[in-house]
Order: sequence, then structure tokens, then C-alpha cells
Amino acid sequence: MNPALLTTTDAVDPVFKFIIWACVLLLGGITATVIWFAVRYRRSCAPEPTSQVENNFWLETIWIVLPSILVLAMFYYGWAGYLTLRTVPKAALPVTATARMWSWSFSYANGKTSPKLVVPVGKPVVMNLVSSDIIHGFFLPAFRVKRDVVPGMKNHVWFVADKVGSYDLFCSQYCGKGHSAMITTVEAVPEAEFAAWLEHKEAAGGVKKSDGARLAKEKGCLACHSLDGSRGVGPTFKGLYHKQTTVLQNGRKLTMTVDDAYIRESIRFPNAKIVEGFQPIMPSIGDLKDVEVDTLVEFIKEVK
Amino acid sequence: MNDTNHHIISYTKLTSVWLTLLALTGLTIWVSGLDLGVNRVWGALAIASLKSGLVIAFFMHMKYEDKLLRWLLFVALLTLAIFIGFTFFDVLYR
Amino acid sequence: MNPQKLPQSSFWNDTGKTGITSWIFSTDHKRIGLLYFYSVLGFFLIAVCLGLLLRIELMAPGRTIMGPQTYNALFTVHGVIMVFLFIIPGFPGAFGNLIMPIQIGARDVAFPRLNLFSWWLYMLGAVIIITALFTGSGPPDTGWTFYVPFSTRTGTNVSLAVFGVFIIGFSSILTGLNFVTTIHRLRAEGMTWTRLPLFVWSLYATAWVQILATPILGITLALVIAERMLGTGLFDAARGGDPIMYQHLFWIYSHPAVYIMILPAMGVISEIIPVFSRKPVFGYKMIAFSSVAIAAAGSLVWGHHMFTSGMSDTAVLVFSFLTFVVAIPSAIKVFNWVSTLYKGSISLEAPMLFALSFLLLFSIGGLTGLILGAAATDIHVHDTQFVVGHFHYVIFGGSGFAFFGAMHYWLPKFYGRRYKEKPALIAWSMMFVGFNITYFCMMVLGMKGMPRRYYDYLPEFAPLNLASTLGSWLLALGLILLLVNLFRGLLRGEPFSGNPWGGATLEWSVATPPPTENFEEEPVVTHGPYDFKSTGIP
Amino acid sequence: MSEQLHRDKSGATLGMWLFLLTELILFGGLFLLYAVYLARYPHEFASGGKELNVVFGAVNTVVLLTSSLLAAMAVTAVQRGAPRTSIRLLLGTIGCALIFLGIKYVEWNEKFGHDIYPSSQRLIKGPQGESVFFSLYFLTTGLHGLHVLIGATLLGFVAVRVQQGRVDSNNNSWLENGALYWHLVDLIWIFIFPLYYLIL
Ligand code: HEA
Ligand code: HEA
Ligand code: HEC
Ligand code: CUA
Ligand SMILES: [Cu+2]
Repeated sequence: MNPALLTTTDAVDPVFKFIIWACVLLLGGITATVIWFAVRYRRSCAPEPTSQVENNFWLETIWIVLPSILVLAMFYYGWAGYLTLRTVPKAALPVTATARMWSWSFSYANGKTSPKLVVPVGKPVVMNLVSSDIIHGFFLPAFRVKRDVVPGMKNHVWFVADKVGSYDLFCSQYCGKGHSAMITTVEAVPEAEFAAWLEHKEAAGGVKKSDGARLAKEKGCLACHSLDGSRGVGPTFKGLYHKQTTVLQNGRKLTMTVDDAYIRESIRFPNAKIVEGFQPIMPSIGDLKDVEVDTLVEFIKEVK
Repeated sequence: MNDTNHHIISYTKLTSVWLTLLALTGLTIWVSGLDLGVNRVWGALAIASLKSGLVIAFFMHMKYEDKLLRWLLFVALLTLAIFIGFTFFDVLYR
Repeated sequence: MNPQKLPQSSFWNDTGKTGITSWIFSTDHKRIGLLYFYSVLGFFLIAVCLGLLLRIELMAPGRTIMGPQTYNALFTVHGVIMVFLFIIPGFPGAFGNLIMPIQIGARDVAFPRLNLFSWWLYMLGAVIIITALFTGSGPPDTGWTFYVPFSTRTGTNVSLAVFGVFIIGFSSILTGLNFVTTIHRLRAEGMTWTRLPLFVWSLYATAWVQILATPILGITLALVIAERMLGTGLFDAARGGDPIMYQHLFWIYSHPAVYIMILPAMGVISEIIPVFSRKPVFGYKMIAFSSVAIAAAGSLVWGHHMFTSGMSDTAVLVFSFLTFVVAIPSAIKVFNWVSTLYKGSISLEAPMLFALSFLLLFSIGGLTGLILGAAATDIHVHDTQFVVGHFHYVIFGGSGFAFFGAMHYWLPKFYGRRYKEKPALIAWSMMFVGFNITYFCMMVLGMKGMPRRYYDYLPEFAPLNLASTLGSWLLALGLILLLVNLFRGLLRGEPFSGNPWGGATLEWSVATPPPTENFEEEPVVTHGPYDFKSTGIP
Repeated sequence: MSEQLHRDKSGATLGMWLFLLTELILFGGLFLLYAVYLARYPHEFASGGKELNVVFGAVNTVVLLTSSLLAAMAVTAVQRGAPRTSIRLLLGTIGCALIFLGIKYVEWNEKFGHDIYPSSQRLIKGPQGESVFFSLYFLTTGLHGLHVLIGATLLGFVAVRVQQGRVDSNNNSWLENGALYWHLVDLIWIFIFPLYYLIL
């Protein structure tokens, strides 16, 4: 590929190699010495200690100075590698990653959003990390990058994929029940294919009614709301429409019947009314378009 | 370990310390009215430190205690200063 | 608890008082030490079973024996109990109390009633934490770090658990100030600072960390409760707060806390190695000084837990650098211990085996700590199973193995009976092998990118997880054997008296088991703690 | 035996001081947050500080300083062998503590009346730094108030012990340590006052 391209992996792996090898050597040396002493000077072999030295200035100086030097070297390489991770190449492609309990959503400059991160091969990408609720972690093991997604904070991270392929993307910061399910993939595709994908608009007429189920899954609703009546982190969608429900509004109790407007409000402003017995943790899914909300409302009404 | 902390501080001395403390309180209020910008924080802190120094030295008898105690106080304050100071490596450069 | 048919009068019976109240209201440091020991051990066993359950769940991908919510609660409770109820109070509370006053030639600690009060506070905190598991809306599920904003939003019983930890922190502070005062005030005549046993030095350093760092934990936890109860919004980004500030406050305590866990363990190792090599410890002053250096420098590195958090790069620079500085005193200790073995007369009995395996396991754990301390490499392995591997190596392989070593080394002294050597060796070898299998696999998994606190994982991680689980069973079998052998021996084993191991510290000069007064008359110390020659030990 | 007693006394002072240091660091955590948020929201902190009543703050400062003086004099009194004076001085200290808490109550009440308390509507809707300022204010003064309460109770106990004659000129660790605790409460207020009521 492009020889001038320094990937984040290239920046980090040599540091790993250096530190790990230094540690293995040290550990090997220490282990060998301990075993050798334990065997050589075991009591059956050495009934009396043959030395009573209590200290030795030079030896002790050596093992203050040597580790210090070694450790400084490790620090320096570690820092240098880190700087590469923090220096975003110019002309990196900006993508916004929105994390919420417990799904990811990626949006591109032209407004396209996707639950998978699609990136062009060979072109650096800079991710702007946004959280709609609590702290998550954006973790791409294949590219050795990780950054927490903190509410109210503008964190970013960059990487570049140098080979076509599909790579795992994890949520690394513990975020509750669905933490281990908060995974998706990075699809690295050739540049041309990427351009085509980016420009591809959903079929004319926008979102179709039948897309409700797909949307509910992609936008992460089903991580908290079940369709079969079982209680999840949020109330089930089954039989929700026209149900009597008790909600808390500004700390006051309120009994009401679920209608279109209520569902719409619950999606747009989840914390306006809180269903009794549940926590106010539902994220507001910021990138939902109005049609998508309509579709979701229609979908929820159908779940009987 | 010895009898040093049997020192008795006279009422007059305590009262004069108290008067100084009151005067310093007046001073902080006056200073806070001045237009010193950021320095106001440092000024207020300086006066507060002076006041607490007096309280510690006389009311709390530190002046007549073992050196050890003074060291301990110093270590604790240093630790606290480090906790606060090092946090600013993050806060200031973010 | 009482060993059968005690050979002579001792603290078990010489006050004429027996029965439960003579224990739980006793101000005798030995009895309080044993109270701590058994309560700590009890919680350890509970948490160890939880750890085992965690491993069973992770044996295969997908749901194995429990759901995600249960798993999250389990690792939280496992972590909280292990850290706050076992390893932090463990060494100072149990062995510090049992041994330290005797080692400095004192009759008791400086504030015996406060000492008892600390134990009561500890139990109170523990009961509150346990209550939190069964009341309200379920056990906390935040991880032992209680990170906001999750911990302020989750519906589980976080407030009560946090309150329990708060109380325990208070108990830890009181123990710390008791020990500092004791070591300053109650040393016997001739017990100069350079004649203090290294275990006492390590406790002294630990006590300082307890005093200076724990209050920060207190206020942090109080803030979490305030956030949940009153909605103060100090850590809530929507209201101008900063979640990262919580992490600073938490780690300002919790990094120094890892040195509360390891320093006394290092002290134990510094006692066992010279005794079983019959050689004065090499570099006494350096080891004593490095304990203090670790305590001091350890207070400056908390930020290394936050390299990916969004903290400023300057802070990453500073904290990464300081992290490496802390490694140097640890390295000094390791090298000095190894040199103590040189030309000694080494007896590989159970305490020594635990000490030597401490050397290796702690080195592995510490060296992986260097990988975590380097900024570039930490980014990849942060919040992965690698970190889990790292800290089990240092906590369990380090402090834990030292704790087992201390049990074999010192408990016979207090019971007047001893365990059988052979089963102890078998138990040790099972634990050593099982331990390495369990946790080495975790480190490899982390390198490959498996995050921590994952209830479920991708199929590519399955083989190593299975191996790790199998290893944990071997570890468990070893631990059961160890405990059975040890306690059977303490209650019914061969009599243990005199100074069979040839220790030169003061606890070996008093009767076995020691009387309540410890010393018949105030001792006058005339030699160093590892001066085996002038003590007349062969 | 008498040597043992002396040891104990120095030990008690040492132990007490160590405890005070932990209290200092406990409040230190709040001061840390104060420093950080002051750096971030200087203007909101300034306007928040203006809403606090300097008169209440100043009067309370004087009350606490006076109480501290009385506590210190109580120690001197016992050392000079005048337990009755000492008890009267201690009661004076406790009286000051009550006055302090009373003023604090009035002050908080006034704030509540203006819809200022943690998570009040006004603070939720207002500028971000303001909510932070007042939350810190309530937490710090609240924790301090709690310490005033504890300190006053402690001094009450000590006064009883003096009354019973269990504290005298030779054996006054209880009194000295109680007074030390009280001075600490004063010490912290010395910083709270300018930081919250006066700055900017
Ligand atoms: C007993 C407890 C204990 C101890 C002693 C240590 C010791 C060290 N720890 Fe560890 N650590 C933990 C318990 C402990 N740790 C825990 C519980 C966590 C996770 C918390 C959580 O998130 O839940 C953690 C996490 C943790 C992190 C954060 C990881 C992350 O989340 O990204 C880091 C990063 O720097 C780190 C570093 C270190 C270092 C450098 C040391 C050093 O002190 C080690 C020094 C030791 C040696 C260096 C080895 C011995 C010396 C030699 C063999 C000689 C040769 C050495 C040289 C030449 C240097 N630790
Ligand atoms: C002292 C500290 C300590 C110790 C000793 C252990 C011991 C063990 N821990 Fe520990 N662990 C932590 C401290 C500790 N842990 C902490 C702080 C965390 C972080 C929590 C968090 O993320 O918030 C953690 C997290 C943690 C995880 C990660 C969870 C995750 O991130 O997904 C795992 C997973 O395998 C695990 C497993 C184990 C195992 C298998 C043991 C084994 O050692 C246990 C071996 C089992 C035995 C030896 C059983 C013996 C059985 C008996 C003795 C039965 C007899 C008992 C009776 C009759 C009552 N632990
Ligand atoms: C993190 C978990 C979570 C996610 C993701 C989530 N919700 Fe919710 N939802 C909740 C919780 C908890 C409640 C109940 C409390 C409340 O009213 O806010 C709720 C309530 C609701 C309600 C009102 C239900 C009732 O019984 O009155 C609707 C409608 C709803 N959510 C729709 C959605 C849709 C549509 C999505 C996806 C775009 C979604 N939710 C995503 C957690 C979630
Ligand atoms: Cu999101 Cu973990
Ligand atoms: Cu750390």
C-alpha cells in the first residue's frame, strides 16, 4: 500500500514489542536467578549460610540506575507512540460516532447515518465521539485505538485502515446491562466503493412502513424494549398502544392512555414523562428523522 | 515525649490573637471590595492562610509542640496541595 | 477457633475469660487481629466463590449460567468485597494487629479501644454492604469503581453499598492513625528506627497512605450519594458538572490504595525470605526506604487509570512519567530480595514457597503494569482483560500469596500447633499452576482485544476463556486443600513451640502462644531484626 | 507508671492531630472541586457569590472565632486548675456553636425561599456554573455544619467530664483534643468564608 502511510497500529506495535521483550528478559533473568539460588543454596546442600553481607554500595547503585534508565526509555517510546495517536493527519475524513445505551450510530458530513462504520481504505478517518447518555468507550483493537465517549465532552480519535476488511468495534467502558452487546463492525472498503455507498440514498419515498422493525433494531430500541411482553430495561412494546399507564411528570404522578402523541413524545423527549417503576435512562436518539419517528410509532402500535 | 506541651498560654495572649483574627477578617472583607482581578483569590487565600496559621500556632498550641507534629501537618498540606495541583495538569490543558 | 488442649496459659485463656463476648469486646490486639483475620477470610471465601461463578459464566460465549444483569452485579460485588473487605483491611487488620505490637516490643497498640472500634466499624460497613445486596432494587451493578454518570443513574442499590464502603474507609483511617501513633510512641527501649523489622516499616508506610488518601475516598463516595439523593449535579455534564472529575477523585484514593494492598505484603516477604535463608536481609535500608518512597510516589500517579478518558495530553505525559518512577522502588525491593538468597541456607518450607512465588507473580504483575503505564500501549489494553490479568497478578499473586505465606508463617505461633508440610506443598503447587493458567490466558485475551466486564464475547475468544476457567478450578482445589490442611493443623496438629524457623524478630522471643501481656517484662532490644548470629540461631 | 502516663498524653495528641489531618483532607476534596470549577466558571461563581449574604457570613466568622477563643481559654483554665471557669467557657463555646447554626439555618432558609437548593428548578434552568456553585456551597457548608454539630456535642461531653472532675490539670487530653477538634472546625470556616462569600 501507500508506504508513507503511518497507521496507528504501526505506531503502537513497536512500543509493545520493546516493552514486552524488555520485560521478558528481566523476568527470565529474575526467575532463573531465583531458581538457581533456591537449588544451589538449599539447606541440604548448604547447611550454613556462607555469607553474611548486608549491603553493597555498588550493587545497590547499579540496580537503582539501570532500572531507571530502562524505565525512562519505556516512558519515552510510550509517549512518542501516544503522540502519533493524538496527531490527527490533515485531510482526515470526519465522522461522528454517537454512543448510547447500547448501540452505535455513525453519521457522515453529508447527513448519512449508519449503524456500521464504513470507511475508505488508505484514508485517515477522524471520529468525533458523542454520547447521548453516559460514558462509553470507542475501541478498535485492530487499530490499537481507544477513547472514552464522555457526555458533554468533545473527544476524538483517528485511525486509518490499510487493508480491506471487517474489523470489530467494541464498547470498552462499562455502561450497564448491554455493555457486552454494544459491538458493531468497521467495514473498510476501497475508496470508490465507499464514495458510492456514501452517496447512496435510501430508496425513493424515504422510509417505508415495513422498515419499522429494522429501524427499531438498528436504532437500538430493542436493546431495552422487548416485543414479547418481557420486562427489559424499559417497558415492553407489546400491547403498549391504548394501554393505561402511570407516568411521573416533574415528580407528579399521572395516569393516562397511550396514544400517538405520547409515543412520539416518549421517543423525542424520553425524560418528559417517566414510566413508573423505570429509571430515567432512555437516551434521546438525536439522529432520528421525523419520518423515522413516524415509522417507529406505527411499528410500536402494531406490536400487540 | 517530654514536658514541652505543658506550656500554658495566658488569657491575654489568647485574647490578643483573637483580636488579630478579627482585624484580619475585617481586612479580607475590605480587600474583597478592591478591584484586584484574579489576585483577589490569591489575596483572600493569603489572608486566610495567615489566619489559620495563627489559630494553629496559638489556639491549637502548635507553637509549643514537638517538631514531629509540625512535620506531619506539613506533609498533609503538601499532599493536599499535590492532589489539587496535579489535577490542574488536566484541567488547565484540556 | 480455640486450639484443643492448649499446652500452657496464653492469650487464649489467661484472662480467665472465654466465650464470644470476651472476643468481640476484647481490646487485646491479638484477639482483635484474629477477629479481623476470620472476618476477612470469610469475605474472601464469599468473593472467591463469586469469582469462580464469573469464570463459569465466561467458560463459553453466550449465556452459560446467568444473565447479563446478574453477571454485572457479580463482578461488582466480587470486586467490592475483594478490595474493600478483604485485601485493604486484611494485612493491617489481621497481621498488622497480631504481629506489629509484638515486633516493636509493645504491650498493645496505642489506642486499644479505638482498635476494637475500628473492627466494629469494619463489620458495620460489611453488614451494610451485604444488606445492599438483598434489599432495594438489587445489588449494585456499577463495577467496583462506581463511575458516574452510570452509578448515579442506575436503579440498583448503589447508595447503600457506597455508604457501606464509606464506613469501611473510616475504619481504615482509624487503623492507620492507630498504627502510626503506636510505631512512634510505643517502641521498646533500643528499638531504633533502623532496628524496626521491615514488616513494621511497610505497615508504617501503609498507615500513611491510609491516613492521607482515604479521606478523599470518603468525600468522593459522599458526593455520589449526594448526587443520587439530592441531585447536586456536580458530575452531571448537562448541569455543568464534569464526570472526569469523579474519576480524578476516585483514583486519587484508589491508586494509593493499591499500595495499601501491596506494601504490607512486601513487608511479609521481607520477613520470610531472610528467615528461611538464615541470612540478614540484603539492603535493609533500601528496602525500608523504598516502602516510604512507594507510598509517597504512589500518591502522584493516579491519572494512569484515565489515559483514554479525555484527560489532557499534558496530564497523560506527567502521569505516565510518574508511573514509571514508582516502578523503581519496587524494582529495588525485588533485586534486594533475590540477593538475600545468595549464599544463604535456603529451606523450601511452605511460607518460603509462597514468598518465592510472590517474587515471580508480583514481578509478572508489576512488569505488565509497565505496559499499562506507557501511554501508547495502555491505549490498546486499557479496559480489557489485560488489565484484569495485571491486577489479579499483583493483588492475588502478590498480596494474596503473601497473605497465604503469612498464614503459614505466623498462625502456628498463635495457635501453638502446626499444619502438615506435605499437603501444604501440594496445595501450593496446585495454586501456583492454576493461578498462572487462569490469569495468563486473561492477559493474552486482553492483548487480542477482549474488553473487560463483558458478559458475552465473540467466538474467537472462546478457547482461551475456556482454558482460563479450567485453570480457576485447579486454583480453587488448591485453595480448598490449603485451608483444610492449615486449619486442621492449627486445631489438632503437632505442637508448635519455641522458634522452629529461627526468626530473630521479637515475636519469636515470646512464649507460644503469646500471653495477653506479650512480654513478661519490657524488652530491651540489643540487635537488629535479622541479626541471626547474635540471637544465637544456628 | 507516671512515665507511662506521659507517653499516653503525647500519644493522644499525636493521634488527634492525625485525625484532624484526615478531616482536613476530607474537606480538601471539596476544595479541589471548588478550585477546578472556579477555573472553569469564574463568572458564574462571581455572580453566585454575590447572592450569598456577606453579613451572615461575616457575623458567623466572628462567632466562630470567638467560640475558638473561648475553647482555647477553657484549656488554659483547666491547666491553671480552674475547672468551673473552664466549664463556663465551654458552655460559651457551645452557645456560639448554636448561634452559628441558627444563622446558618436562617441563611439556608432564605436561599430555599429563592428557589435555590440542589436540583431546584431555578438552578436546573439557570446557567450551568451557577448550579455547580450552589451545589458546592450547600455541600461544603452542610458538611461544615455537621462538623459544628459534632464538635459542639463533643465539647458537651468534655464539659461533663470536667464537671465530674475526670479532667484536671494533669489529665486533660480529653479537653485538649475536644478543643483541637473545635479549632479545626473554625479553621475550615476561615477558608470557606472568603472563598464562597467574598471572592469576585
Ligand atoms: C496490589 C495492587 C496493585 C499493584 C501493586 C499495582 C502496581 C502497578 N500498577 Fe496496577 N492496578 C491495580 C492494582 C495494582 N497495581 C488494579 C486493581 C488496577 C485496575 C483497577 C480497575 O480499573 O479496576 C490496576 C490498573 C493499573 C493501570 C491502569 C490500567 C488501565 O485501566 O488502563 C496501570 C497503568 O499504568 C497500572 C500500573 C501499575 C504499575 C506501573 C505498578 C507498579 O507499582 C509495579 C511495580 C513492579 C514492578 C516493576 C515489578 C517488579 C520489579 C522487577 C521485576 C524488576 C525490574 C523492573 C524494572 C526494570 C522497572 N495498574
Ligand atoms: C483480592 C482481590 C481479588 C482476588 C483474590 C480475585 C480472585 C478471582 N477473581 Fe477477581 N477481581 C477483583 C479482585 C480479585 N479477584 C477485582 C477488584 C475485580 C474488578 C471488578 C470490577 O471490574 O469492578 C475482579 C474482576 C474479576 C473478573 C473480571 C470480570 C470482568 O471484567 O468481566 C474475573 C473474571 O474471570 C475474576 C475472576 C476471579 C477468579 C476466578 C478469582 C480466583 O482467584 C478465585 C479462585 C477461586 C477459588 C480459589 C475458590 C475456592 C473455593 C473455596 C475456598 C470454597 C470454599 C468456600 C466455602 C465453603 C464458603 N475477577
Ligand atoms: C437505554 C435503554 C433504552 C433505549 C435504547 C430505548 N429506550 Fe425507550 N424507554 C426506556 C426506559 C427505561 C423507558 C421507561 C422510562 C421512561 O419513560 O423514560 C422507556 C420508555 C419508552 C416509551 C414509553 C413506554 C411506556 O410504557 O409508556 C416508548 C414509546 C419508548 N421508550 C420508545 C423507544 C424507542 C422508539 C426507542 C429507539 C429509538 C427506545 N425507546 C430506545 C429505555 C430505552
Ligand atoms: Cu457502552 Cu459499554
Ligand atoms: Cu494505579
